[in-house]
Amino acid sequence: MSAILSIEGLTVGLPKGADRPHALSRVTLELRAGEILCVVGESGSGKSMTASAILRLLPPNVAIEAGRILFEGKDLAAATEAEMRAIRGAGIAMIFQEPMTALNPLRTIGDQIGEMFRIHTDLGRAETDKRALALLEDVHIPDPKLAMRAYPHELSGGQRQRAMIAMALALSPRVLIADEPTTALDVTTQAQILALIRDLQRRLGTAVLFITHDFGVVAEIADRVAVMQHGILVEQGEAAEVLQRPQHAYTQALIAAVPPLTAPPPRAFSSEAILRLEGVSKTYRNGGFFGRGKRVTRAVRDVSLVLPRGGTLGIVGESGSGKSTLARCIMHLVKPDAGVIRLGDTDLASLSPAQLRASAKRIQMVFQDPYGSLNPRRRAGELVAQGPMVHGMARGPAMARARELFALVGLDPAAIDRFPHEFSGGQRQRIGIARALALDPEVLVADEPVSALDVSVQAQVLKLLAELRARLGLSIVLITHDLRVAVQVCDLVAVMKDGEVVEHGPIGRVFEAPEHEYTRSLLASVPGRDFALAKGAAPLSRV
Amino acid sequence: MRILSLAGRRLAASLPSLLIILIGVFLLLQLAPGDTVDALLAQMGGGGDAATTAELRRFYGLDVSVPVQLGNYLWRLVRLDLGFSAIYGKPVSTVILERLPATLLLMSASLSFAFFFGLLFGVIAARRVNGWQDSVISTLGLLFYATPSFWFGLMAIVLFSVHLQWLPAGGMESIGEGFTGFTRVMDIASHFVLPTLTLGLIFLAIYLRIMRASMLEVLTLDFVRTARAKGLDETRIITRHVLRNAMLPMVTLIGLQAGTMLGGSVVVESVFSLPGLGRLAYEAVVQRDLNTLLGIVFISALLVIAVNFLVDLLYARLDPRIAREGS
Amino acid sequence: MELTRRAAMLTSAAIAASVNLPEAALAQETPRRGGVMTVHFATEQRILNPSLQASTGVYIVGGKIQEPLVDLDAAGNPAPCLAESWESSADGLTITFKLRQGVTWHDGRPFTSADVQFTAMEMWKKILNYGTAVQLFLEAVETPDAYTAVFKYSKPMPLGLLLRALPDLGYVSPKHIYEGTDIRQNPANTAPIGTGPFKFVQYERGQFIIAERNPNYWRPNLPYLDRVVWRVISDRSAAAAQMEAGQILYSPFSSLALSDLARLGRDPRFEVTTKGNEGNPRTNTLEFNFRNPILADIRVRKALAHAINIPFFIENFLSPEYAKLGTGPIPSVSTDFYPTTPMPQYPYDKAAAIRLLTEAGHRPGAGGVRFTLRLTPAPWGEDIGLFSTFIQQSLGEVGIRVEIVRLDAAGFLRTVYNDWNFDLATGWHQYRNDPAVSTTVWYRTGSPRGAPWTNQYGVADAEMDAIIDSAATELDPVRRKARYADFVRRGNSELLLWNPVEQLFLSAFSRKLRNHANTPRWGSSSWHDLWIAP
Amino acid sequence: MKRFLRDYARSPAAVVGLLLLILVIGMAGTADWFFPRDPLALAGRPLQWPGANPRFWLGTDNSGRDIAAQIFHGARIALLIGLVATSIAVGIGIGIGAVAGYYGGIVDDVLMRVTEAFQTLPNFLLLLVLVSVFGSEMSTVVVAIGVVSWPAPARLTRAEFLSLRSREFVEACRTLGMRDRQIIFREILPNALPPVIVYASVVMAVAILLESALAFLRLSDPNVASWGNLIGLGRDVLRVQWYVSAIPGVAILLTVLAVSLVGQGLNDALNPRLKGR
Repeated sequence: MSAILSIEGLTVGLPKGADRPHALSRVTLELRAGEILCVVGESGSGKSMTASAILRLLPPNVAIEAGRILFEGKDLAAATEAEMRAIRGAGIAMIFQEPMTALNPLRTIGDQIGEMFRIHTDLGRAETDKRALALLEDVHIPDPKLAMRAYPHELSGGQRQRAMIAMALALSPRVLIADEPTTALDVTTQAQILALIRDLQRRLGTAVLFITHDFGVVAEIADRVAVMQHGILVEQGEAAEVLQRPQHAYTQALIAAVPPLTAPPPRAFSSEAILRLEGVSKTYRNGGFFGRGKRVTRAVRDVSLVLPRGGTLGIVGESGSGKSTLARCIMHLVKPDAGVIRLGDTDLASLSPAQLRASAKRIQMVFQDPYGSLNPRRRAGELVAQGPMVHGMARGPAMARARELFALVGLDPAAIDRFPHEFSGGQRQRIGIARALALDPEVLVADEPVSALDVSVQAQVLKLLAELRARLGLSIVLITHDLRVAVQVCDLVAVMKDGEVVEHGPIGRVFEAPEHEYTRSLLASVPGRDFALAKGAAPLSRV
Repeated sequence: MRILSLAGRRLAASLPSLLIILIGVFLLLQLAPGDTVDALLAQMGGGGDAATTAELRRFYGLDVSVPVQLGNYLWRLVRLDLGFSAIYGKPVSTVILERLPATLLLMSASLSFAFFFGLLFGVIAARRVNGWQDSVISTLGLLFYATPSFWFGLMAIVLFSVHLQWLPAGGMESIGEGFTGFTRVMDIASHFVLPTLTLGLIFLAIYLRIMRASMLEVLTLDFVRTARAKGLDETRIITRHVLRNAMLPMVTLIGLQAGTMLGGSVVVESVFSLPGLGRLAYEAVVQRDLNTLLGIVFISALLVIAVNFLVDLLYARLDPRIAREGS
Repeated sequence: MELTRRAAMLTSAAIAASVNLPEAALAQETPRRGGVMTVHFATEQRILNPSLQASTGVYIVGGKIQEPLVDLDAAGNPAPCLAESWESSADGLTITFKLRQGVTWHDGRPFTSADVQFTAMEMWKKILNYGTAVQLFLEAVETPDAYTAVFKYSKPMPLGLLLRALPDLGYVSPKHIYEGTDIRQNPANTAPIGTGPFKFVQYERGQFIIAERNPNYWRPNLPYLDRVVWRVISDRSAAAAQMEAGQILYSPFSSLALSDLARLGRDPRFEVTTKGNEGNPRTNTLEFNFRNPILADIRVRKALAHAINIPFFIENFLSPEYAKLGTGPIPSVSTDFYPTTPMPQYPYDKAAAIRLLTEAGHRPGAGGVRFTLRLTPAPWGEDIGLFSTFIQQSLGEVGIRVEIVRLDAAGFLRTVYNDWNFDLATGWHQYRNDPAVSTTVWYRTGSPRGAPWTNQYGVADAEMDAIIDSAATELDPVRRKARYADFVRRGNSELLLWNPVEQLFLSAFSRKLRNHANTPRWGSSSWHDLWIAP
Repeated sequence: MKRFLRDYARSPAAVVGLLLLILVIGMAGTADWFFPRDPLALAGRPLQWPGANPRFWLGTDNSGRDIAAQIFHGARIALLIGLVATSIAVGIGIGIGAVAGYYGGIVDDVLMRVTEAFQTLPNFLLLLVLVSVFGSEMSTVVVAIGVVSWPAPARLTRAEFLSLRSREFVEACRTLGMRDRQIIFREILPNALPPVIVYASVVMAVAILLESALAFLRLSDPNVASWGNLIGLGRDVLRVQWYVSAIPGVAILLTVLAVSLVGQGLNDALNPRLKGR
């Protein structure tokens, strides 16, 4: 197979003052006709920059310094802007990570797809519309005629990405660059989009350069793999070869960090309930003044769950399933409409505001976003010491406690004087955990604690949680969308869909013999499932 | 029909604000030194004896307690009666209707002027960001913004009316010339050139700054990258994708600033002696003509609400996300 | 040769014009018919009917449409208008007017004594400002026939006083329009119907008023003009610009900025003069609040007067052309009443001022300030603003800190004349032909609280009150004049009120106008003989 | 801090603005030294052209006062008006915006109705009413300007609070059991402040312009040497002695320009996201 696109010694410079001189340094890569090449790497590895460089859509102040990008014999690195315009869309098309923002919100889908024809061909209006409609049918959008006239916000995430794909394939380009096209999607939708891309690629013979951070996705779709780290291509080869026998240490570490999908043997914990939810419901009414644009969302419906002392309860669901609202109900950040939440023997709803503030010591939360959950204007130590100080501890002892906690979560106690932005994402999440632990809580509610982190960091943070659980005798509620995360640390799992718990039970049972249809489809959609199952690595949670 | 119900809802939502304003201004003016009869006496030049002033106070309903006056006023308002103007000796609605055209003309002309050139210059500045065009436009914008409008108006009169004699110094049209049809339109237009510039410049400066910032913001959005990846050239990216998105904040701003513009017309109308609402308001305050002032407050609040309603409609046309949500 | 002679004639004509004798011009030229008179209308009025409101702002419009019983001639003497003749009974209780015959209202109805009776009883006596005071003792108007009106008074009414009052306070309105209506809300108040040389056509608020020639005017073949247009221009500089652009021909009553008037006066196209305004003199006032113990001390009042350099003020801020040193409440143009003997005066003398202040026990404190006074200037008239600043500056020199309290018209009247919440006030005293009309009220006690331009100063002077009362009912002109000299003397020596500047209004005319400014109240008059040269 | 200064100094416009502002502050500071006499005192014959008399290098106004002295002393008034009125407006705005944005719901509804009422009523009209009711002393004028200018900062603060209150660090504070007052003022406010501070420069510029417009209509305090008063006074002699209005007009223009440029410079330096634009 001949290379359709070959990158030779591509070096892209970063502006002065960046953390490294080159975004890409001497990257050499080959995309062959009819194959899917996955470029894998963690954030900052330069994988997206590679995609931008090919189409010469680099941000300002970033420029190609050396190397060639050969596409059908032409060096794109040296092409004029007009030549590039002719190639973009027609020769090489691209789809992006976030289909909501990648589509113009003010123009219809049909219009935006039709624009491809208007730029690159002389087709008439009727013919343009006909072709756009055919494309939407090709990508299996439900009701393509309606989708033609729809605006981006009227489609679901998966439909938008289908529309993006239809647009990219409008002129049957030789190469399709897909930049993390499924990262923003739910796991079931991701599986469908991956299937669609593979199907279309087979049918049309387009070469696909697929950029991802997820080895599960790689295992699912790739013919060949290229692994990048800090702007350097560290390894490339056939997919099976790289996955089974990674050569480079970085690749090995990445693959090792891919979580397994088998439940570990059950763990012993007390039968006494520390947290009990009975018939909890929460409905949002989006009522404007004088009933303008009123909408009712039943976020949580009649949920009853029990967390045993010392146990870990996973709550799994896709976006919009109500799992985060449930977590906020437990924390009393949101007041449930109905139902009882008991912490030990206390009904939280019966407490006065002052008592509620006092009971905050017993139950604490770890948040999803390591950037947003720390006040950027306070020093790390202060953030951790704040809790004890609110509950009456003097500043001196509170800061000493913060230092201890820093050591406990694996941070340098000397770092308490630094500001949050001086830490990495994983470190910040550790600060968040330290803050939650500062009040010696009995229950820890962790809302997607690792979903914003790179795979290798995810594993470390989960390991920390498991360690702390063992050392401090914590009971944990873990909210996650990722079954692979839940399986690593949870004893019990509850699967939520549209505000309801559709299935719950011990994790081993739910994973091995799912009873509900939805649970089964969730499990089936995990990318690289076979690979993960086969991997069967040593479970982390048993430390 | 949907527009009507939208308008109705908008009005209903504005009612509390309107009520707060009317009652607030009413009570505030009770604290003012002197009432409309005092102002009348000043106009007469004296000689009114105690009996006639008491008679006048009774005539204007000023002899009853404040809550009763307020109640009377609100009750009349419910029946859409704005009352009788003490100073002008006519129903307030008539007085306001006579003054409305000049203000509407001034406001719409200034708004169009500011909007059009703000848009144009904002786009040029954003396209040539940090180039000399950008520097010139941004500097001019800042200068316009910093210029007191009445001062600009006075200096414009000195230059264009007094020294160059190109444009009339004030008034709404030439009186007694008997112009009709097209010549009358041109005559009125020539009277509105300087006032429009004077009132519009500061808004031009604001719009151009917003437009420039908004363009630069939109240019960094993902869909612009998509458009580039599709092979669009820069001009078409601007016209087809960026412009409409970038206009949204500017459109919002128009609604927010309708009140400010009306306030600015007080000064401009007084510089150019235009018979408009702004000057009427000033006179009503000075003459303690409570009914007229409240009438103006009422009408200008309606005007602001109407402008906001139009802005909403425009916004809904520009942004499909709002249109579907609103209904 | 021929050419030279013509040039010489032109030159002499130009000289004659610049010397500007209207009589001379009149003698040489034949009146031209037609043309539009455009007038600067600075402050819009609530009503235009001069039977209901006596102010120059109304006369400037309504005086062309409606007419009074009596007018003033060029020399300032009462002249027949709607009344052809008049006589008073010996006891001064009955005054009989013979009315002009053949006069019709603009709507075609005849003018009769019933109109005079209705206007006098329902308007002058009940509504018209100053009219209500002048006609206080009017009991009835009898109409023995259609052209005779007999005024019956319960106390003697000096004929001279009535005749001097009637040009301003004697405008007649049509009974058939007003009878049986609410007079204050009658539509004719803003669309007046009269007997005058011009008929009302249109009033656009904030823009203009138009009146056109009355073809049935009782003076044969008059007026000359086709129309009069009043342009509403509240901004003074805009008005000056329009004057220069030829868009207005006449700006009355000092409505332009003083600097613009000075400039236009130097421009050969315009004439800026006090002529035609002799009937409307005014004095600038400095009013003292006697409730403030500092000001109740006459030494302090005298010190204030001595501290202010009036000649300097007139020389540098106003102009000797229209302003001069005031000598008392009766201005020098009022030849009938101006005192012939010198009255007590307080010329500029800083040393005397300081001495008087020290005598009164006011020594300089911190920063050289003896005490602080609040000065409330009236908001009308550019010269009042300048004068208040000048007072502030002058008194500062002798250690009196002055805080200017700026108020609008309603606030000024309420604060000074009703709330008495001031130390010093400054404004205008308008003299209206006879001291009894609008001058003595500034000194006489007993005006109800809140009556503007009356004695609200917290001072009662029994001698002053006696002088005023005896003068008002004195029928003999010579003795009246003597009583008013006593009035000025008493007012000046006690310094109840200070009248430091005497002014006439300035008019700006286009040089094209003819027969303008030919009576002492020309701006208010009917303009029946006004014409415009090409 | 050092980086902030460096970022600020990168923009020539911002530096020019700062220099102008320093000039104005310098004028305010040295007014008593250069012109020890009361600037409102009679200095000489009125209406002397600039340069005509070496004693008055900017001439005299129509009340015979030294224009240069009034410009120098007026700088104090302008800065005073700007600072005090802005503090009032921003203070009220932050208070109302913070409470409305943090609590939402009915509190937000009520407060926003009031804010809307203030925005619906043309602010200059309200200012006219306030000044004619409460008089035109400088303190009244300044407070009135502050009172009519708060809605915009309030909306801005509210918007910031609306976006910040759902941020996880705020939820974290609540889960720690913090009191609302502490969360609003100690945790959220410091994060919401930078855009409000930048906007304060706009409020300050508008405050100076508002006072001058009032003075132009002769509704400001005649006992202080404000630039607006001088323009209003000069209006009477505009046709010939236009310098009386023109000179203070330029002073206002430059001051407002300085404040705006400094505000924009602050904005660019505080928002690194916009760097390089």
